[in-house]
Amino acid sequence: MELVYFAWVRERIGLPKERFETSAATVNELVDELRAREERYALAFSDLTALRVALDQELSDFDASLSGVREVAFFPPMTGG
Amino acid sequence: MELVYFAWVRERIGLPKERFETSAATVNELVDELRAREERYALAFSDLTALRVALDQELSDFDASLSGVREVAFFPPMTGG
Amino acid sequence: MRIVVQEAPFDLGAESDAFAAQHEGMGAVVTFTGIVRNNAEGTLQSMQIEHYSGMTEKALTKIAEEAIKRWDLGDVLVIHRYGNLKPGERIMMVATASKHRADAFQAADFLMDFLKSRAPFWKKEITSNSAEWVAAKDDDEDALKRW
Amino acid sequence: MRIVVQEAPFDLGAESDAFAAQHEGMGAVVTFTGIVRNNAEGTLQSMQIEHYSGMTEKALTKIAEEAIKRWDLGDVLVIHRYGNLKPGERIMMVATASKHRADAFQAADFLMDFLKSRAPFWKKEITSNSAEWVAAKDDDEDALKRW
Repeated sequence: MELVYFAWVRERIGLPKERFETSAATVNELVDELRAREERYALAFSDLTALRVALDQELSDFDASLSGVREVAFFPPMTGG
Repeated sequence: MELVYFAWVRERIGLPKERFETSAATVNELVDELRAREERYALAFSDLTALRVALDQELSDFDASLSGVREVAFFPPMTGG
Repeated sequence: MRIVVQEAPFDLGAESDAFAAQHEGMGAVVTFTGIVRNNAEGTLQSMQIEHYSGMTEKALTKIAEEAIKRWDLGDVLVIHRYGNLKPGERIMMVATASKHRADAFQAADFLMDFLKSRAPFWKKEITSNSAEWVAAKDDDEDALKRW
Repeated sequence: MRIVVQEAPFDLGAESDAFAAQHEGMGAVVTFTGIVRNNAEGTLQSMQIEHYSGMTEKALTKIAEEAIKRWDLGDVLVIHRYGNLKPGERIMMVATASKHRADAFQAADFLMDFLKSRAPFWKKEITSNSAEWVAAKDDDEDALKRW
């Protein structure tokens, strides 16, 4: 699966995107796996209330299923307009 | 005093403006005088709820005083914009 | 604040551009443009707009000043035409600039509501076989109670 | 409906003009323009706007479609830039056309509220000695509840 990061999430993790193989069933499980990887992930995902997630470019929730999902994006609340 | 008419009030009376000497104390008294003048005035002023009045270019009321007023305008409800 | 009452057409693009360009401190610009709509049958030949020269400028200025009092605005522009307009022609525009979008939106909405019922303009619709004064709508009078 | 996401500046005047000109049946056109505001100290050098290419277009289209469902609109235009913008530069604009002014105003207001919090853009303010991501405002999230 493709992981995509924006704004300070991208800066903290140090990458705009990466491929990541996982058997996580939900976004929350995926986040737990990422946190366990390295300090920079633990830092980026330390407060989920400050984060939003999109699955295949649709805004979603952290308890959503990853079944069939190809692209997961993490970012802070949006500030368009 | 100067009387000014707009839209269908102007068309019914047949004039855009005229000088009129009056001792009427209020707009209502002036309207009564005008109604008594000729059929076309009686027609134009037959329904005051369909009319608005401005005194010296400020929207006003039919029971307002005419003291010191130089220009009285009669017209239907406005349709700007 | 700029209030313009004129018979000539105005250049919406240039006006919007100039208004937005001069307000660097303001993050939000809202414009409203009113356009002569054809009637349901598509037979409108022209819209004649009559106004009360002198009172019009005063009334528009008063409405704009009231908007500036109520909202945090950087500027207000009102342009309103009179005379003989064809379907599709622009009748008028307002523009508001503010730091915040809510102020810009509300002030423009307010300006339009008061312009509709408190600025001394009257419209007559001309078709091949009729000439009719546009009646004020109860809705428009009711809209003033919002403010 | 026209949705444009681009790095290049857009011509507000030409866009407003073209949008208004093509809607003869519509009596009311509302535009909103967002402009890079300087900070309180006047030290802003630039605003960097990042976006989620692909999702941005989808999100904007969905918001515009929702507006068309809710109000009687003739058309909707959304232009949003990304990249490096200077104070005073235009970030984005929306335009709505309707037969009735209330629909045009409400739809533009709605579009802006959803664009603020539901379109995947992020802004970073750059000054000579700082670079800071603009935080989303609780007010902006609360504004969505109006609709």
